[in-house]
Amino acid sequence: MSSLSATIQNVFNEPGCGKNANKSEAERKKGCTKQLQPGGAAGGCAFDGAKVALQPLADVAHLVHGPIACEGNSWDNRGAASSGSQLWRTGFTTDINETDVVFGGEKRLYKAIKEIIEKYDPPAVFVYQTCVPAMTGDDINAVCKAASAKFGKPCIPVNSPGFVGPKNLGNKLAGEALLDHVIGTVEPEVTTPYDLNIIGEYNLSGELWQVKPLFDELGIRISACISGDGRYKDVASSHRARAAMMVCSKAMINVARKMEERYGIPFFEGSFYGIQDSSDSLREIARLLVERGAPADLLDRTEAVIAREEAKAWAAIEPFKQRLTGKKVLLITGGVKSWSVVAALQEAGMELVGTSVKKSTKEDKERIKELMGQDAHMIDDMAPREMYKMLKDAKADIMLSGGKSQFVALKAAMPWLDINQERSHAFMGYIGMVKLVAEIDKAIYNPMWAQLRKRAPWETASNTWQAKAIAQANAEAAALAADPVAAEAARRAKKICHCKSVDLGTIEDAIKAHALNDVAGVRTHTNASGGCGACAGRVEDILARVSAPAELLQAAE
Amino acid sequence: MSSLSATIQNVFNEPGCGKNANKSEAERKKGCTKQLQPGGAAGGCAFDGAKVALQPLADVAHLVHGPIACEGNSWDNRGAASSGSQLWRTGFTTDINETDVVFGGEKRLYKAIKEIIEKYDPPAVFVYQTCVPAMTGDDINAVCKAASAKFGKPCIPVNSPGFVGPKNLGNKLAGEALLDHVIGTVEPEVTTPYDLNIIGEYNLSGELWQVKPLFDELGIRISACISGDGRYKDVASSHRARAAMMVCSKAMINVARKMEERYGIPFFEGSFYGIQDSSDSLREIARLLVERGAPADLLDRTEAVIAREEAKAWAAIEPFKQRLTGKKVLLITGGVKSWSVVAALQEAGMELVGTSVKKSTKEDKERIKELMGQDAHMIDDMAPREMYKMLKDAKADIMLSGGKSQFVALKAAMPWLDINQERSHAFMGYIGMVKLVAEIDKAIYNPMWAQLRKRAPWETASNTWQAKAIAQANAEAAALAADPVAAEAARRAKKICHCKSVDLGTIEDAIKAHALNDVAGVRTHTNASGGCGACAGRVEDILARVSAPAELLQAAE
Amino acid sequence: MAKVTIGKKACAVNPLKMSQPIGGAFAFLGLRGAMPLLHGSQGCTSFGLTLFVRHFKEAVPMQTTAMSEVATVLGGYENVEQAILNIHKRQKPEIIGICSTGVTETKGDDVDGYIRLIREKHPELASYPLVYVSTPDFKDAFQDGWDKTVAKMVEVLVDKPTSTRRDPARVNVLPGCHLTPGDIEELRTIIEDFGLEPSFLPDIGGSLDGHIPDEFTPTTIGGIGLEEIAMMGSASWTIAIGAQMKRAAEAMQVRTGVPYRLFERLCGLLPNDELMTFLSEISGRPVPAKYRRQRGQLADAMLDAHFHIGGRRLAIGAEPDLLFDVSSMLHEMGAQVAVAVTTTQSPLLERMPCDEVLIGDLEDLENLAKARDCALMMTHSHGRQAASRLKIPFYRIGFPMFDRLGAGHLLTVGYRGTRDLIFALANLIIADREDNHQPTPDTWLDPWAEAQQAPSPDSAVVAPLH
Amino acid sequence: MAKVTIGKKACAVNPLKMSQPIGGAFAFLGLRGAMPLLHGSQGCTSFGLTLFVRHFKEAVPMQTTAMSEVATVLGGYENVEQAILNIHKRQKPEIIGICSTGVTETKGDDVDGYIRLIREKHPELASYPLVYVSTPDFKDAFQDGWDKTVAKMVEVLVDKPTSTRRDPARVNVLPGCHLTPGDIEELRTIIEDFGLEPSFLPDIGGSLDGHIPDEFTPTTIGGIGLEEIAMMGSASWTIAIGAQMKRAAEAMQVRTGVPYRLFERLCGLLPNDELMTFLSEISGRPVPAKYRRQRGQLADAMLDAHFHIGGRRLAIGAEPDLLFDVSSMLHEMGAQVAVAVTTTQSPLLERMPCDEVLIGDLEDLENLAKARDCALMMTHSHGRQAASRLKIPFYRIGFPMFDRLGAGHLLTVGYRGTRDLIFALANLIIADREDNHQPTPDTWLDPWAEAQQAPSPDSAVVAPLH
Repeated sequence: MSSLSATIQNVFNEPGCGKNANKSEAERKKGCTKQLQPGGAAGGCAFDGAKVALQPLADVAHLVHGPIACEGNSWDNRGAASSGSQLWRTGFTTDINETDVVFGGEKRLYKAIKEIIEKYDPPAVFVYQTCVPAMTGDDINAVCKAASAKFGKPCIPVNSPGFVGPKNLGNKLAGEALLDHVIGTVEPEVTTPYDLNIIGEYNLSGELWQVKPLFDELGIRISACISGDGRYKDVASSHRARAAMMVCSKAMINVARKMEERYGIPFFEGSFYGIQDSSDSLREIARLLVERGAPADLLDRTEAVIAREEAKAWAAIEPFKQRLTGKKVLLITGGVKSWSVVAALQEAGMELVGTSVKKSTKEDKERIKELMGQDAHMIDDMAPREMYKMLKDAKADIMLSGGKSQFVALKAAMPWLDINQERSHAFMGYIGMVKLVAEIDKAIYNPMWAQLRKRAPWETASNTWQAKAIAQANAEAAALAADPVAAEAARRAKKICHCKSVDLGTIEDAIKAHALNDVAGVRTHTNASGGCGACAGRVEDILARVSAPAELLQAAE
Repeated sequence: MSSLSATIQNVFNEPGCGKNANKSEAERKKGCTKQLQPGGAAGGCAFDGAKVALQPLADVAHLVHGPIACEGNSWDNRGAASSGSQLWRTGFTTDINETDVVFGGEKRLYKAIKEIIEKYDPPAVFVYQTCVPAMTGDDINAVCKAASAKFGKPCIPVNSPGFVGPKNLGNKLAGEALLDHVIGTVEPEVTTPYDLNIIGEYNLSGELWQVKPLFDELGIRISACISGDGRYKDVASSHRARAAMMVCSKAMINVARKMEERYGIPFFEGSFYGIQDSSDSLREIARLLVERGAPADLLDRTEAVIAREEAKAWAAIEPFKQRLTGKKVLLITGGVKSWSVVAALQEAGMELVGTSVKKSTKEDKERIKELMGQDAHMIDDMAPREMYKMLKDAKADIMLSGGKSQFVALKAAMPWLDINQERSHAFMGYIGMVKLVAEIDKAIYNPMWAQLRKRAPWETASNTWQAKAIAQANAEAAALAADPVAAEAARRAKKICHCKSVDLGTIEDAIKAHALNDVAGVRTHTNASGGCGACAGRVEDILARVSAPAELLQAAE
Repeated sequence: MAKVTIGKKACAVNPLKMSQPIGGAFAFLGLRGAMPLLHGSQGCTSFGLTLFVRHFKEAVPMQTTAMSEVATVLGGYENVEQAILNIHKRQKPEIIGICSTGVTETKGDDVDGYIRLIREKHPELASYPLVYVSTPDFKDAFQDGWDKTVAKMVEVLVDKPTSTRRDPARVNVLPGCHLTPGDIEELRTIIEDFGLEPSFLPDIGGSLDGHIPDEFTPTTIGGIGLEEIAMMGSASWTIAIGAQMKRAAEAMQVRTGVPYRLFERLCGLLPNDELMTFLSEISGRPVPAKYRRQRGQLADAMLDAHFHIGGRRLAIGAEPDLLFDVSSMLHEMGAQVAVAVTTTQSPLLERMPCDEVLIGDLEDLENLAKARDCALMMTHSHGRQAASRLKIPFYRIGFPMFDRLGAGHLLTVGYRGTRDLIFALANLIIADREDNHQPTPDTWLDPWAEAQQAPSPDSAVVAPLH
Repeated sequence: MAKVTIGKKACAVNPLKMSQPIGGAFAFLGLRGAMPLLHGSQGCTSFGLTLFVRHFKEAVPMQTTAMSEVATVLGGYENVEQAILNIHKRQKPEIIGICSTGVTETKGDDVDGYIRLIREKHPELASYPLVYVSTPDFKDAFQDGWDKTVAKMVEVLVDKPTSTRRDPARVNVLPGCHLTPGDIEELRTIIEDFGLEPSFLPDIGGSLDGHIPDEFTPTTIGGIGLEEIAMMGSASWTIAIGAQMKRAAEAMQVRTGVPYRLFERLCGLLPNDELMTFLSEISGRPVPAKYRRQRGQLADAMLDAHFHIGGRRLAIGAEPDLLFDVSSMLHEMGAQVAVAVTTTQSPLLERMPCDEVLIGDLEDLENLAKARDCALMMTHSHGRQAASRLKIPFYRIGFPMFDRLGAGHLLTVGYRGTRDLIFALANLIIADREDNHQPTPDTWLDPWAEAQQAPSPDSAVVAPLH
């Protein structure tokens, strides 16, 4: 087993991963590499994930070993912010050619490292492996080792070629590279009882700086942020921090957990999206630091800051209430954001008419129900046309989502706000949440929408494309309503597991036929949830709905 | 006689003016106000001239008392440069309305001065009179006096409403305002034996700074530049300078002469256009300063600087020789520039195929002949179409002129370089002349011209507009050649005096009929040269040609 | 409804306004073979001439009656007569357009009377096209000079129709002075694409679009010809663009009975929808596919750009029609027109999409933009100093634009023109953010101060629409 | 004749180049109802997709065969099959365009063979339009991917003509990948104005011009339809734009006998004169008045702008055809193309209007621009960092342009496009002079050093013309 395979296996065993907790030992070994469906996949590869996770390390050179596609098509495309060195925004690639493919590219890679060190003298060079040299057998670990020795400068191999899996696997492989080659390699010059690591935060749009002034006020020192506005030396010496916050994305849970294992740094999962979450995170940080020896007054000081900031935030949101009360928000995002921002929106008077749960965990869903009630409209994946109909039916006033769905909303003349990675606004901490509310206000009240919803002069009421889309959807619905067989077929055709392309009917049939009562059983019989595992929640819902009544039915019979 | 009339009369009496020297006492009293021809005039008014002359004074507020046209249509349109305050670029105007016209605008003017002083606190406010308030009788002298007293800040009336005459009269009226109200009102804090005034230089494109480093090197101090990059205090205390250079434009000869009269400051007319002129001017400055008490070594030091700079300039021009030798230049400009730049162009190998003499003095013409030979092609005013034909006939490679004729040259796809006021390049001193040669090289060798001279696809060789223009001109010439009567009529129809619209035939007839032998006689009989006097030179040429042979003829008979 | 404020200062600082005689002269520049003649001292003409030359980068014909002090006092008959005779003899224009100035209006020259006398005295001028407009400098502004002049052209140059039959394909267009030659060309193409034949009065698109002329001529090159103007009474419709043109459109209706439709704006989605609908109705033709696509492109541009333009506070200084057009479009994109400064009265002022409109100058624009923390300034080239002092991006609109090339080709009308303007503004804002507003560790040091500056939810400007 | 240098560095820094599979995929985006499919790991597609989405600000269809490590080793037949089946079933495109990538080329997947097998195995796909192009990442560049793909489209999708009769009105246009949707629309209008009916292959003008679509569709919206492509053999002429398109034009000629005319450039006065002449000849119609005026406007723009552009040293980085087009135009305006960096080989390189062309990256562009004291940088958006470090104005050309709006509407072709480009560049230079190069008392403290920097009269670039 190659070292890469071992690393991947290692990542699969991650006990800190909520998804893994649902799997048997054997299943865990199969790994969580999403088995992507040819012709039906989207999203980045493992290389992309590794680069995304590490690139915000601002002062190192990130060298991509591969053909031009991997770096040439993607460099300098992230909105992370650095307070100093901009070297991270420099694109370095070996841009391998046919000769390198045939005869191997290790020599070119070595020379490339040399050139970089000579010209840019970074504190370290991160070398990213990609598919083609992985296939031709270029050993980047060996090259990095030789280069480190020769040039006296850490050269860090990041073994995460695209084809080993999806982006989130790449995030974790990046973490492994840090654990193996960086963290703990340098001793810090000073340490304090207030030293904190932040893991999995990329400082997009500089939003860490929305929170950092509060840390500064409390005397909490960020030993290392991995990796937003990060510096090589800080990360290398981050093993002496007293506590860590793992930002909820889970992208680097392996880093947090292994640092706890190896260096005894306790961590918690937290978020600075939303007022309550911000307060919770501050509290948790203070608690962990005090537990690890910081003076106990930190707790009180933290509470005082929280009280002040919450009061200011709610006061700042207050004036928007009158304008936003009753406005309906559709939230299409992932993980914690599906509920963490809800409280602030509700406080500003808004109503959540739906939230996506495609990437949500069970706990996420519980929180949603808690906040939005049992009737919370939880949305799985949906096609653009369906989304449009949903927007119209739900009479939403605005959609908050990531860039992927923006064009659907915008082309439908719906106010839309980016709350995912590509956004140019910073929404973290207390001020960030106020900014979010203000931006929603701005988007909803933009007079443009009224114009864009008007018909073009050549359109009659019935031939607008919106009308046509709605009419088509309605016609389909009517046809289904009139034809129960077709309706049932359509219901059963709903895709549950996207990785393995398993539909609802197949799962229902399997549950009934084999009297299944857990996800593992469904997986065995239908292959559903055999990919990324994200649909496990959906399968559980089906199990709850189908198997229980089936038993009742049997009992009744 | 109003004070304005007196001032104008005063200006007419200017003994320093070369043109005046040609006039009788009575004629001089008639003044040199160009009697403009309705429907046939061009150029600015006296107000324009006054503003142009004073506006480069950078730290004062220039307030225009009049309707919006005078300032609103013209502000911030000059390329003078300031090394500090930019207040001179701020447009101030009373923008008088109908009420002010009916009831008088003095109150508004007074308030305007007050507002300016309160908001901008300039060292002085210059108040420009314009036609409308001059007609309605607003007394700006009185207002300025009252305001000066009230606000303890010099308010300088510049009495030069547009309708009193052309731009060049305005220049001189501006000078009178300085003489009456500014110069000599403040004593300088320090004086040195090297203090020099520069008069009539506007620092367009910052070109004074092309020469100033040489002054600095020689220890020569510019007490005041009137008015380029000028400061109120410097001008007010400029009466203590040891010598003055009057820049050849003659715009402010009255200032130079009266400062000599009043304060004993000797002056010379000089120019920094051209290498020889630059050297001559430096020499003259040194000579005057030494005469006034500066240590004599200044002369040697000046010669050393001149020798060094000339050598560098000629060396810098040298490499252009190969490329520019034989290139033909047409020079359409006024005054000294018609010959002062010629030497440098010739040194770079270029050939002057024509130079305009419309505004040239007799001495200017002598210099031209000296430089270009007796056959020098001296050009009077010409119509655009004629200019085009001339360009073609002379096979010129480039035209140097002011902005006015640029469109003719450019539309004819002729390289053209602005050497007048609107230019963005600085051409003063030694480096300026090299820059001029370099710019000529750049213009001539621009590959664009070849393209622009090509025919459009829909044009045949004979239907290009250029061909048509040439053909028309040729046809006219041929028609005239075939018809001696018409040719003679055309020859005689040539306008000699533009102010009074007198043609060649009329003048010839008068000379012959009355056996005239001087300009005054011609003026008496034909009114020619009764306006601005610029055509006196042309009339002299005609006298030389017509009257002499006539006498010879008589003698021969 | 905007509050209209008239500046109270005795001293205008950094004028926004230009004088009405040159607005009138500008209108004459849109006639073929014309020579504008300002009745005043020579500076009145030379300043105006310089403005036009620097804006269009073209030789521009314009003459003066060259009034001297004495002539001004005695009255300008002789100067007017001599000027007309000289111009008629030398430049041989097809028409001379005469505008008065402050000097001659102060004296009270009766130029209409002069012209009658001149025609009597010089039979060769009896029916020579001479159009005179009274345009004192000390009243009104550039835009007023244009609109008065066009109305006068209609009254003097358009023949009364001899029959009631109208040509259904012919359309008169009376464009405001805020349209560029590029705008005129765009409108010409649009109207022609509906199979209609437009006559533009004036037609600066034909005369000042910066082409290389076929010959040297001392008068205007291109522009609408007198015979075409004379025939305008036989058109089926008049389209007037900008509220300023109502006067001329009504003059046309009174004189010829041709009905008119006034388009106050042609920048923005809905105004162009209205234009398309109108052209489709009067031509009986469907809207060409080209414009259907362009509408989609504009809508898409609005969506792309609203993230950047929405919520921005803008300071705009322009003459009333241009101010209304551009600020309405930007308001409709969610921008806040926080400062609006204009030059002269107009029925539009109260309908400006902002709280207050000030008849003022660029000092006002600058001070208000600073006080109200505006993110972008739009005005003519003279705003450059103010924008640079405030360190905010600057977009040049209106006349004059002397410090950049291509003024004549700027486009704001039509779906395409609106689209390009929106992109240009959004890109300016994006560039400014990149250059000057990147987040730093200090950005949120005092976050609640920044929160105060967030677009006030109480702003009367951004009213809810649903 | 320019010297062609190939960079010798082991490490490309700040790449100028993008990969050829996405160039190929881009070509498929110009077909109606198409789905481009990259045969590789999913990152190959997602990076390309992100580039297009950020450039055009549109949802863009693009799929992946999602090769895993295991599949890569075993060969990608199953993935190709499954991808085609899935796409065919779900998105139901009219055509699937497949490009290989580095991974699958390294393994040596025989995709043509796969497709034969798939067609055999799945009768419903027997004649389903599937076009495959081999485009390994480790060879060539974006432009090559496009040109190979278009050539392949011609070979696979154009019917062999059954008769020798040609439709005199029909013209094929094969545009290079350096043309924007706006360029395509401009060319369409120009060609149609001669009464000709153009078919653009590909037609990104129809698909990526940023309009709002009539319906939600998971494939391309707009673009040329398959039936129109099939009929291209009956056209009378093929117009190829950019040297890259010679391959496709020759393929068309070989397959259908349609003669072609290659226009290497369409930016600049003379190239457009040639286009006009050609269109006039093949249509038998005179050049429309509109273009006569536009030519005059361009000539005038050149005159106005040459004062600012002439003599400037420029640094330009772009793919060969775009580099040749823009740098030739600027050279003809008197600019010095002091630095030219490109991505890939082309017969044009030796003919670039400069001393040297480097196949290199943006680090080279930056270093050379600094060494040669360039006054302006032109390249794609990734040049922003370099220009900002050098503090020189930056003009975005080519793909990608992700940090500004309106990339799809930029225009460089035609008289009008050239005119607008020239104005934009001149205005950038003017603004830079105003902001950063105003004369000060210190400007000429060391004048002779500055004189040395004056454009060298010995420059081989600026050769005398007469």
